[in-house]
Order: sequence, then C-alpha cells, then structure tokens
Amino acid sequence: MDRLKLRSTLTALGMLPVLVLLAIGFHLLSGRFLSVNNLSIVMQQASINTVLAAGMTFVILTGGIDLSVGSILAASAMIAVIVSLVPDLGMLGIPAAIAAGLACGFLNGAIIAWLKLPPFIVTLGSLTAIRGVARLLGNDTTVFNPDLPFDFIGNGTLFGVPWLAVIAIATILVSWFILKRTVLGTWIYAVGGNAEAARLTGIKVPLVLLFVYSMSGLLSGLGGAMSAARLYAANGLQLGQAYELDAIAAVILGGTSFVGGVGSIWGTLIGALIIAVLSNGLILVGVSDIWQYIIKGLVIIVAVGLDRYRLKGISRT
Amino acid sequence: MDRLKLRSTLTALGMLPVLVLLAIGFHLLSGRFLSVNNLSIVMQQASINTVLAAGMTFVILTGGIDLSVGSILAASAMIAVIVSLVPDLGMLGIPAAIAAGLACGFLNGAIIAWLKLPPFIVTLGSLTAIRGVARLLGNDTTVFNPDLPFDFIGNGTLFGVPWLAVIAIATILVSWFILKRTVLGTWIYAVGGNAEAARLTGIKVPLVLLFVYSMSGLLSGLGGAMSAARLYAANGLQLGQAYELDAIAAVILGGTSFVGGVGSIWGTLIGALIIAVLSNGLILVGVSDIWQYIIKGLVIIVAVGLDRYRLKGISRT
Amino acid sequence: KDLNKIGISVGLLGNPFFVATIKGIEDRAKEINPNVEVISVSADYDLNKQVSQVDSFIAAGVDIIMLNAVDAKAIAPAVKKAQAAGVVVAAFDVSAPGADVTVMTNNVKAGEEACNYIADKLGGKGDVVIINGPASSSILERVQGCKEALGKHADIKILSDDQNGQGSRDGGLAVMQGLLTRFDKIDAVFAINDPTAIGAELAAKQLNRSEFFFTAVDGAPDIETSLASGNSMIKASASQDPYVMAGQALQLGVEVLKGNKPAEPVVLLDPQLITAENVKDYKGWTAAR
Amino acid sequence: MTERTDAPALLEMRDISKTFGASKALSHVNLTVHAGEVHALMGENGAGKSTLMKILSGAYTADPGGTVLIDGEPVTLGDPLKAKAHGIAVIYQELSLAPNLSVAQNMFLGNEPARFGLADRAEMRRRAEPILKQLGIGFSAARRVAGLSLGERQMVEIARALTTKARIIVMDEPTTSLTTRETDRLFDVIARLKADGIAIIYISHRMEEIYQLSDRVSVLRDGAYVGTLERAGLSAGTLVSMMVGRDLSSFYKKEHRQAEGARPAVLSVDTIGDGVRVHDCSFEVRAGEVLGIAGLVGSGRTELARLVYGADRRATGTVTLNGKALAIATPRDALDAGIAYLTEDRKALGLFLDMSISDNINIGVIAGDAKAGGVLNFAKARDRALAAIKTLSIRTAGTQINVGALSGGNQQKALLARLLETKPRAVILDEPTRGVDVGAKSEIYRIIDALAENGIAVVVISSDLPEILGIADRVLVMREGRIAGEVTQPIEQEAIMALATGTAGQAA
Ligand SMILES: Nc1ncnc2c1ncn2[C@@H]1O[C@H](COP(=O)(O)OP(=O)(O)OP(=O)(O)O)[C@@H](O)[C@H]1O
Ligand SMILES: Nc1ncnc2c1ncn2[C@@H]1O[C@H](COP(=O)(O)OP(=O)(O)OP(=O)(O)O)[C@@H](O)[C@H]1O
Ligand SMILES: [Mg+2]
Ligand SMILES: [Mg+2]
Repeated sequence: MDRLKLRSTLTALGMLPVLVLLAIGFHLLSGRFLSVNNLSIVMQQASINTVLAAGMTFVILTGGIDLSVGSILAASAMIAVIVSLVPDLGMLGIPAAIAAGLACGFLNGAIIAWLKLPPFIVTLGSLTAIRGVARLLGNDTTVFNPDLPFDFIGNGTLFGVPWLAVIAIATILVSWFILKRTVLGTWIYAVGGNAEAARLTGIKVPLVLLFVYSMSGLLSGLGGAMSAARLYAANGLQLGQAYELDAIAAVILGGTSFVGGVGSIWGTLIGALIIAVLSNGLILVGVSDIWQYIIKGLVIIVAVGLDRYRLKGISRT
Repeated sequence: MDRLKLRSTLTALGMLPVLVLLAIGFHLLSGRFLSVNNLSIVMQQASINTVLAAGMTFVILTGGIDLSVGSILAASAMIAVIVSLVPDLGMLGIPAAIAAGLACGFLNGAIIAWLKLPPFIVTLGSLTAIRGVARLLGNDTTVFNPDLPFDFIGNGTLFGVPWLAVIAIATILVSWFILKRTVLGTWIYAVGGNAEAARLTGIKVPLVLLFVYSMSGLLSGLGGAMSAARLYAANGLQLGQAYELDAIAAVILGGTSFVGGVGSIWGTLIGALIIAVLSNGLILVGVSDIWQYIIKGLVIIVAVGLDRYRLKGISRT
Repeated sequence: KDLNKIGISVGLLGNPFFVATIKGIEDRAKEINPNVEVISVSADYDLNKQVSQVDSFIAAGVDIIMLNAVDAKAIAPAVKKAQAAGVVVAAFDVSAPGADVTVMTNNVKAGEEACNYIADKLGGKGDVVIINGPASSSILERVQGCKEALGKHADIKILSDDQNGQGSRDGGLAVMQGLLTRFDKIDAVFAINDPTAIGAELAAKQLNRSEFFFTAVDGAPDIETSLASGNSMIKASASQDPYVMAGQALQLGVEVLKGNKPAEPVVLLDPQLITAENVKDYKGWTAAR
Repeated sequence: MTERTDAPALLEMRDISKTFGASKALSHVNLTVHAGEVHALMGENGAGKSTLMKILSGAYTADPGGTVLIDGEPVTLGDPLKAKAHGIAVIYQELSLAPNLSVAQNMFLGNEPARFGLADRAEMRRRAEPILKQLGIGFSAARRVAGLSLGERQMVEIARALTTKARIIVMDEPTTSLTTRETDRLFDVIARLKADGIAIIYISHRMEEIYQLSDRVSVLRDGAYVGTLERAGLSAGTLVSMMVGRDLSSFYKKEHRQAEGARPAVLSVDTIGDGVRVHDCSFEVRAGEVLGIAGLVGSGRTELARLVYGADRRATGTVTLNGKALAIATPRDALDAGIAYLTEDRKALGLFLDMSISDNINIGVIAGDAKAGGVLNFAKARDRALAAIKTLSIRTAGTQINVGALSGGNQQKALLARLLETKPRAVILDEPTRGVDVGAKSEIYRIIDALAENGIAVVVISSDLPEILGIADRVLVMREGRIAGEVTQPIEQEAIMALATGTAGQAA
C-alpha cells in the first residue's frame, strides 16, 4: 500500500520536475527569474488560468469539456465593471460577476445533463452566444473604472502574497476538498469513470453534470471578477479569447485524462504554473515573440513526453 | 437489414433537414439567398472548412483530435505563395503546400502513435509551434503575389462550379471511399471503437494513427494552397486562427462522435455547409455582428438538439 | 446611383475605435439617406473571413463597401472583385490597394510625434522600450515612425522592440511585468496603442516603478480619463479621430458613387498629440457631434 | 487419440514468467499441447490462465528467460500479428470487439479479404455465412455488434476465431454467457476441429464442460504450474484440490426450501414490457425464495431485469414491493424502494475500474454514511470495505487497490459486496457467477443462500443450467421476450430446455 501511495503521489506530482527544471533553466539564462518579485508576478499571471482550469478539471473529470470559459469570463468581467460603476454599491461587482458566471454554467449544464447533447457542441455554441452577450453588455466598447472599489484584488497583496494568487490557491484547496473529501467528489470520479455504471448504482448523473458545469461557470465568473480587478476594465470581444485552450492545456498537462475518471487538481495547478512560467520566462530571457511560439509549443510536447517516460518505470507494463 | 440501412442513412443525413430549413429561412428573409450567385459564394466559403473538416473526421473517428489544422494551413499557405514567386516554377506552390502539410501531420502522427502522447496536448503544442514557423517564413509580414499562377483554383470555375467547391467535393468523395470501401477505413473505425481490440486482432494501431494525422495534415496543406489561391497572399500570424474550432464543429454537427468509431463523412459535409450558410445568411439578412454571434451560438445548440430529438424515434430506446 | 445599402467590414468590432468609425459612417449616411441600410461585420483580423464578407456584401447588393482592411496588401484582389461587380470601395484607417478612396491616419507621423515627445522629454538621452503589437500595417508604421524619431538621437537606446502586447490591456500588463523584471532601469516606454499603455502602466504601479513614463497612439476614452487625472505615468498619446476619418471616407465614397472621382484618392489625416495639458480641449471618440 | 510421443509437440511453452509491476502473475510455467487434443487449463480466479494465453497470443510479452516452441522450433511472439502467423487464434475472456462495426467486419478484423486494399464485401459475406451457420447463429452478419446481447457477442468472438486457418485455438471462458444450446453447438464445432488435427486450449470454470471435452487438464495455482492430468485420471476431487490446495465440499446447497404458500410475496411484477424486446412478463417472488430465470441467449432476461430495476424505460406494467405499488423511473427509485440489481457485464456496466476497491464497495452508501455537509466518512468506508473483504473472502492486498487489478472472480465479489451494502429487500442477480472459479462460486452460492435465509426475495438469472437447478426453488423460462412457462420442484433440465426452445407443446 505504501508503494501504491508513492506511485499515486508521483503521478499526482506529475509535472513538478518539469516545472522545477523550467524555473531553474530560466533563472540560469536570465539571472532574474527566481526573485521574490518575479515569482509573485508569475503567480499573478497564472492565477486566472488556474481558477479556470480548476473548473475545467471538474468538467474533464466527468469526461466532458467546457469551451465557453473564456466567453463567460468576458461577460462576467463586463458585469463586474458595469456594476462597480454604480455609486456606493460598487463592491457588488464581485458577487454579480460570480452569479453571472454561475448562471451561464448552469445553463450549459442543464442542456448537457437533461437534453443529453454533446458538451463540445453545447459549449461551442455558448462560447459564441455568450461572447455576443458580452459584447452587447458594453455596446462593443471597453468599459472601464479607474476607481474600481475592489481593485485590491487585482493589484494588492495579502501578507506579501498577491491577492490573485491567494484566490487561486483557495480555489485549488476548495476544489481538492470537494473532489477528495466529499461524496459529490466521489460521484464525479465515478461518473467520469463509467457513467452507465454510475447510473445503475443510483447516482443521479444529471445532477453531477449540472454541478460540474455550474462550477466551471462559477469559477469563470470569479475569473472575470479577477480580470476586471486587475485591468480596471473589460472588453466584451477581446477579453478571454482562446482562454479555454490554456485552461484545458493546464488540466491535461496536469495528468487528468480526457476520457474522464482519472486526474487530480494538484496536477492542474502545476500545469497552470508551467504555462505561466513559460510565458514569463521567455520574455525575461528576451526571446522574440515569434520564437516564443515555437519554443512554447515544443516545450509543451516535450514536457508531456518526459512525463510519460518517467511514468513508464512505475506503470503497469 | 433494409431497416438498418435506412436508419444509417438517416443518421448520416442527420442535419440535412436543418440545413434545408436554414436555407429556406434565409431566402424568405433576404430574398437573395437561393440565387445561383449566392449559392456559389456559400460553396466557396464552405470549401476550405470542408477540406479541413474532412481531415478532422479521420482523426476524430479514431478518438483523437487535431488542433493544429489552422496553423498548418497558415504555414502551407505561406509556402504556397513563397514558392509561387519563383519564376517559371510557380505552379509548384500547390504540391509544396501539400507536402508541407503532410510533413506537419506526419510529425503529429509520429509523436502520437509512437510516443503515445495525448493528441490534445501534442496538437496544441504544434498549433503553437507551427504558428511560430508560419510567422518566421514570412518574417512576420504578408507575402503577396498578384500574378499567382494557380489563382484559377481560388477564383475560377469549372463548368460554372467554383474550383474551390470542386476540390472540397473531391476531398469528400475520396474520404468517403477510403473510409467505407477500403480495409484501412474499417481499421480506422475499429481503432476508434476499441483500440485494444484492434491491437489484439493484429491491426497496427500506430500505423492507422499515423495515417489519420498525416491525412489531416495533408488536407490542411491543401486548405493552405486553396486559401493562398483565393487571397493571392498569406500571412503567418492571422491566417487560420481558430479554424480548428470550425472544423471540429462541422465534424461534430455532422454526427461524428468524440469518443471515436462512430460517424460519417457526409455528415461532416453537411456540418460545414451549415456553418457557412449561417455566416453568409446572417450577413445577407443584415443582422448586426453582435447578434450574429448570439444567433449562431443558439442555432448550433438547437440544431444538435433537434437532431437528437429526431433520432429518438428510430433509436434503440 | 443612390445610397441605399452600405457594408462595413472592420478588423475587430469589439475595439471602441471601430465602434466610433461605424458611428461616423452611420451618422454621415443617415444625413444623405435616412432610410439607408447599414450592415457592419467584424473580420476578426482574418483575411479569409474578410474576403468572404466582401463576397457576401456583393451578393447582398450593397452600394458601398466601407473597408478597414485586415491586410493592407493582400486585400487587393477582393477590392478588384467588388469594383468589378460595380460596388464602390472606400477604405479607412488602413490603406487598401486600388480602393476608390482611402482616408487614414498618418500612422508614421503618429509614431513620430509620440516618440519625439519622448526624445524631447529625455533630452535626447536614455533607454527606451517599445511594446510592439500584432504585425498589422498601421502598427508597423507607428513603430517605424517611432524608431525614425528616436534614431535621430545617438544617445537613445532601444532596449526591446520585439515583445507582443497583443494591443490589449492584459497583453500590455503581462509583457510589461516581464520587461520590468528584465530591465532595472527604463527611461521611457512607447506603446503601440492606448490599451497596451494602460496595461503596462498597471504593471509599473504594481511593481512600484516610476522612473519612466509612457506615450502611446490612439486617444481612446480611457486614456483621456488617465491623462486628465494628472497623476498618470502616461504623458501623451498621438490621437486619431476615427469618427471623422470614417465619416469622411463615406462622404468621398458617395461622391464616387455619384460619378465624381476625387482628385486625390488617398487622404492622410494628421494625428494630434494630446497631453495632460491640452486634454481638456480634446474631442474624444465618443463625443456627441 | 493416437500415440504421439515421438513427434514433437505442436506447442510447448517452457519456463514462462510474467511480472506486472511488482506482482508476479506467472512464474516458470510449462505447458505442452499436442495436435488434435482439447487441453483444458484450470485454476482459480487470478491463477494466471488468461495471462499465459495472452503471452501465447502476443498481447503481452513474457519476462525474458522463457521459450515457446511450435513443432519443436523456438519462435518469438510478442505481437499479435506474429502469433497469428504461427496459426494461433484466441477467443479472449474480455470480449474484444469493435462495437461500431458489423458482425462480419468484426469477424475479419485485421484479416479482411481484400483486393488492392479495397475491402471485398462479397467475399467477406461468402466466407462468414458458413461459419455463422455452423455455430447456429440466428442474427445477420450485417448487424452492428453494439446492438447484440452479451451472449450474442460471445458467439461473434467464437466465429472470429474460426475465420483464420488456425492450428491452435485458445478459448478463454467461451461459454460464460452461453446457454446449453449454444454450448452444445460449440462443442460440436470443437469436435470437428479436433478431428482436423487442430489443438484447442480450453479454459472454463464449469466442471461439466471439462469432463465432457478435455483430453488432458493442466492446472495453475497462484501463477505456478501444478501439474497435468490425463483424461483417465480426472476426478473432481483431485482437480479441485490441485486448484485450491485443499478440499471443497459440494457447492450447491443440498436441501431446497419449500416454496411455502404462507410466505408473503415480496416482489411482484405485473405485465411488464418495453414494447420491443420484452412483452407482458408477470411474476412474483416470495420472501426467502430463490427464483431462477432461464432462457436461451438473447431471450430477453437481462432486459426484463433492467425494466424492473428502472434502468430502461418500460412501456407497460407495474412493480409492487411488499404490497406497495412503486413508481420506478430510474435505478435510484428502485434502490430507494429496496430493489437491487447485479449486472451481468461487470466491466462495462458495474465497476469503476480506476477507483479503489473501497470506493467500489461503498459507492452506493457513501451518501448515507457521510458526515454533515456531504463530507466523506473514511473510517466507516474502510470498516465496511474490510468487513466485506472478509465476509466475501475477496483476495486483495488492501482496500485502496484499484478494482481493475483484481481477477475476474474477485471483481465479481466486490460488485456483490456493493449490492449487499445497500440492504435490499429484493435482489436480481444477473449471471452472478459469470467467469467465477469454483471456490468463489461456492462462496457466492453461500451468499445467495444467506440472503434467502434472511427473508430477502432473490431472483437469479443464469445461463448455467446446473447452477439454476442447484440453487433455484422455482424457475421461470423466457423465450423471445415472453415468459414461456414456469418449472417447479422437482426441477428437470429437460422441462426447462423444452420451454426455452419452444418445443414444450410437442414434448409434453
Ligand atoms: N494488466 C495487468 N496489470 C496488473 N496485474 C494484472 C494484469 N493482468 C492480470 N494481472 C494479475 O495477474 C494475475 C493473473 O490474472 P489472470 O487474468 O491471468 O487470471 P485468470 O487465471 O485468467 O483468472 P480468471 O479465472 O478470473 O479469469 C492476477 O493476480 C491479476 O490481478
Ligand atoms: N443495447 C441493445 N440494443 C439493441 N438490441 C439489444 C440491446 N441489448 C440487447 N439487445 C437485443 O435484445 C435481445 C434480448 O437481449 P437480453 O440481453 O435481454 O437477452 P438475455 O436473455 O439476457 O441474453 P444473454 O444471455 O445473451 O445475456 C437480444 O436479441 C439482443 O440482441
Ligand atoms: Mg481469465
Ligand atoms: Mg443476459
């Protein structure tokens, strides 16, 4: 059993060695990567993607996918800024954004769970439709609020740790608790592992699906609030474009399987950090934009490759 | 068996009623949709996505995914235009683009088949890396050739049918032939249905995977040549952005299942046409850009919903 | 021929700049024909998409296509096709080869003005960072103008010019965070547009760095607020007037429709440098007119 | 059988070992098989039979050190194609069909008749038909495998092995979902193959089949070779003690409970049907009674059970438990009312293979056990899992091991444990001993007995007639989706078969 624990820890840690290698590599090349200041920047840059990826982890664990996270983030950020402009009630921007995200996620979930339509198409549809709504909210312009009442979230720190990072870590902890310590979490893994068997053991599969998509929507809403707080502004069209790819990449880099039922939230955190470290590190080293693309792409492939190679030693065959 | 045939035809036709309804609807609203001229435009607009989606169908039938099609298209289009500028050898632009696409697809396939890495991550990596290469090819500028030797492909017609549409239809026919009439096609379906079973019967699963990703790459290369021929130009950064989503949407709208093993190429054609009809029809009707998003998203969801509802009558339960 | 139907295709509709251009076109068009039908679409910086939109406009029977080209060179064949179908093509903001008329900001000059401001303020000596953006012709020209202006001063060093802030707030913020870590001392920053500058300023504030200042190009509403506040690190922006620009393009296009070819098919509008001092007098993009 | 000591054996496996991670599935196993013999391979669940056969078929690579000889010549396997080239065909225990392809396509998968790479469908059909006929398969070769019942799929798997010119055919538990009629057909085919000089390696947990078929029996225990018995020396006692290492008393219960009229009916089902495959089925089960349901492959037994359990939507009929009419629309409703169902297809419909044994056992009750706020109660889950492992003697190294790593029989017991934890008042067990070894079988029978003893209404669906005869108090027989009749004590095999095949009228 100890061997098993070791193995599952190793699997969960998964990409940690890759992350550490990248960090050391960038430090050696730039001489600046591992400063407190820069690490705090990396954490900030990783935070929104971490929050989205946490929601995506729930969804992918059930074997689904949520492409609409970027659009939901944009719509929620618009709402956050718009509400923040209401005198005296500005702080309500945060709950408003989260509620909007939750509502979008709930809709996705309802269609997927009850009408049994494929998640890819449903969330592709809502990616497009919600993007339209986000644009409509601001009449296609950037809404901004230089005196955002909740800007400390985006730019302040708590005991030296950026608030954004605090929120991201809290999200990961709550997700971990739900997935590993509650009945619902076990059901999520069960539905992903074998949906038909789950139904036959009396698990209400539609409710589980509804939960995961709502969760993903809620966290996208939170991401929207974070983004608004960071930028003092939101733009319905540009914000959150292609964020779904980064979120999914973090989840899959973290070792969660696309077929569902296998994976961990810690892996997702590491996956999100790897992506942020890459973006930040390449700028620090002074790699030009074009080469950043090429190197990022290759590193992602090599990272998963290394991981597979490492796991071979302890896997079944 | 006749009932079975009927059912499979119905499943394959799938979205055809939706397509017809959309076309009639747009005609009634705009009075111009069903003109020969406009239909030829729609066919042209659908053609590149159809070619990409045909390749994607192969990939998704094996249970995989190819996110890199847009980047491969961009890189191939760059090569097509660059080669077309070589005096006297300009026509070689087409084979060069196709060969470049094939090479990219082969690389994807080799990594997925032999190193057994997850297709999503591998092709996400190549999406990024090949995009960088495409930009590098033109030094981040647009390459342009007003005297493109093969421009008839992009703008000419054959017996009144646009060449682009002819190529797209030919692609569909060839794909259909491979999938339904050759041994390889059976293997593709078998690998998607149950990869382990396929391996146990002696099918060389890696070769099948190599083939489908190479095919997807090759067709993306063809798409690149078509795009270059249509535009007389190519741009490494902007061309083909997010094309993978449209291609995947066409495949899934067409009834091919994400888990692999189930689906047909005809469905893909109809899916691609639906997407093109929506984009063209909404402009014809004069819907504003914002509402185009919202309507497109909703139509996609409703279309799949209708399809499910319709199938219920003839399905098992 | 009368003006009944207009098709507008712009690079990215969600950008307030283009919203102002569309408003400019609509207002001028309504003055000419109150019942005019205007279809505006976004090409999302995809040339294929823009060419398809032009095709659809032709099929929809528009009289004028107002074109903000996604690609200043490669749009040529589409322009030709539209003209062959008897549609007038009026380009704005970005040139389109062969267009009947073109009205655009002199982007080289915009870059020049913004960076001359930097050179003056630095006294011709210092380290400057350029935050680049997506390689479109207007951005390339701005960077070109800026480099020309800075190049006149031998003691001004450009530390970095190849980082892409995507022309957006978050892009500018993320890139600037990296650049600030990379360079211990910067004297001035030129951002290729306002959102990039604002994002970059947020990064500087966060990291408590204030040894430098920003200039940008655009004159967007959020930069007005920022300049007016007085405590902004953004000191100047070479503003464009999208409303006027697009409106003028339409008016010239209507002339062509009536058969009056303009003497000069390309009109270059000069940017106006707005600073904290003169921002009060600045008529912004969204100002009622 | 002829003398064949001088010629080299057709197949010889020497010193074969296989390690999975840290666990040794096989150690130094030897096996010799001659042309024209049926060689049975026996052993408890997890003894390593399937692993040995997968090494033969090239699905797994053996640890270095062992050799495989065919006709006395050493060969390298290690890849399914190579094994095929040596004339080895395998019917796998876990069905390995592509569900989306047709029966014919599955039969020739990886071996398609083709001209220039084009699939030759006519040829395929021409070659498939005689094989299907030989096996008495009633359904069309054009049907998609996804729509077949488990038993029907097993027939396809068998048909596939007959399409190649094989010299050695491995059958790994080919009859687990087959009823007597299909099994007899298979045995006819085996006799013919044998006459053609083909060697058959036959794995089964059904003793009768071993007696009936085998020329020699080799026994594995815990991954090690124990010995080989000639047909002459075959006896239940020696076989079982070789397999288990100890004696096992007879495993069917000896006395039948009398179906006492006084006992109340617990579960009654009235004119239930789905309008497609099951019609107008009515029956009653009393407290403490074991009701058997027999029928041919595809007769609709599974579908009937699923209707009662709410797994599929029913078109007609009502379900009553303890006199109360139930509105069952989903499995959850059935479970809440006290009806539990054990699926026949444990891998596809029962287990969560990537989850631990503990999770698999507890999944149905974790919600009830949970602390406030739905927080898991780990202590309780562990206690339940440990208790279940003990009472059902599940062989495992711990509660946190993935259930997928257990052998078939132990997986079945884990699934049964899950069902028992829900404390049902009526249970429907669909093929409860499918692929389960003698030892585990007798334990499962003991559990069924205990359930009945506790006043629970038990329905057992089984394709294994001796099993039905052994444990049921009363037997319903299904044919073509309807209840063809009931057989009461004394239950006779002939009566059941007559009802199942529709010859009851003529016979009686
Ligand atoms: N892929 C695998 N990974 C890890 N362990 C395995 C694997 N396959 C089999 N085993 C283990 O090897 C041992 C032998 O399994 P095998 O399937 O050969 O048993 P069997 O004799 O066929 O049993 P049964 O009668 O239940 O089918 C078991 O302990 C099993 O858990
Ligand atoms: N999912 C399905 N789709 C279509 N037909 C099915 C499906 N499942 C079963 N059938 C068909 O329904 C009939 C009854 O199947 P069922 O599984 O109820 O039979 P069974 O008596 O339990 O047989 P077995 O012993 O093979 O399990 C069979 O003819 C089978 O082909
Ligand atoms: Mg076995
Ligand atoms: Mg059954």
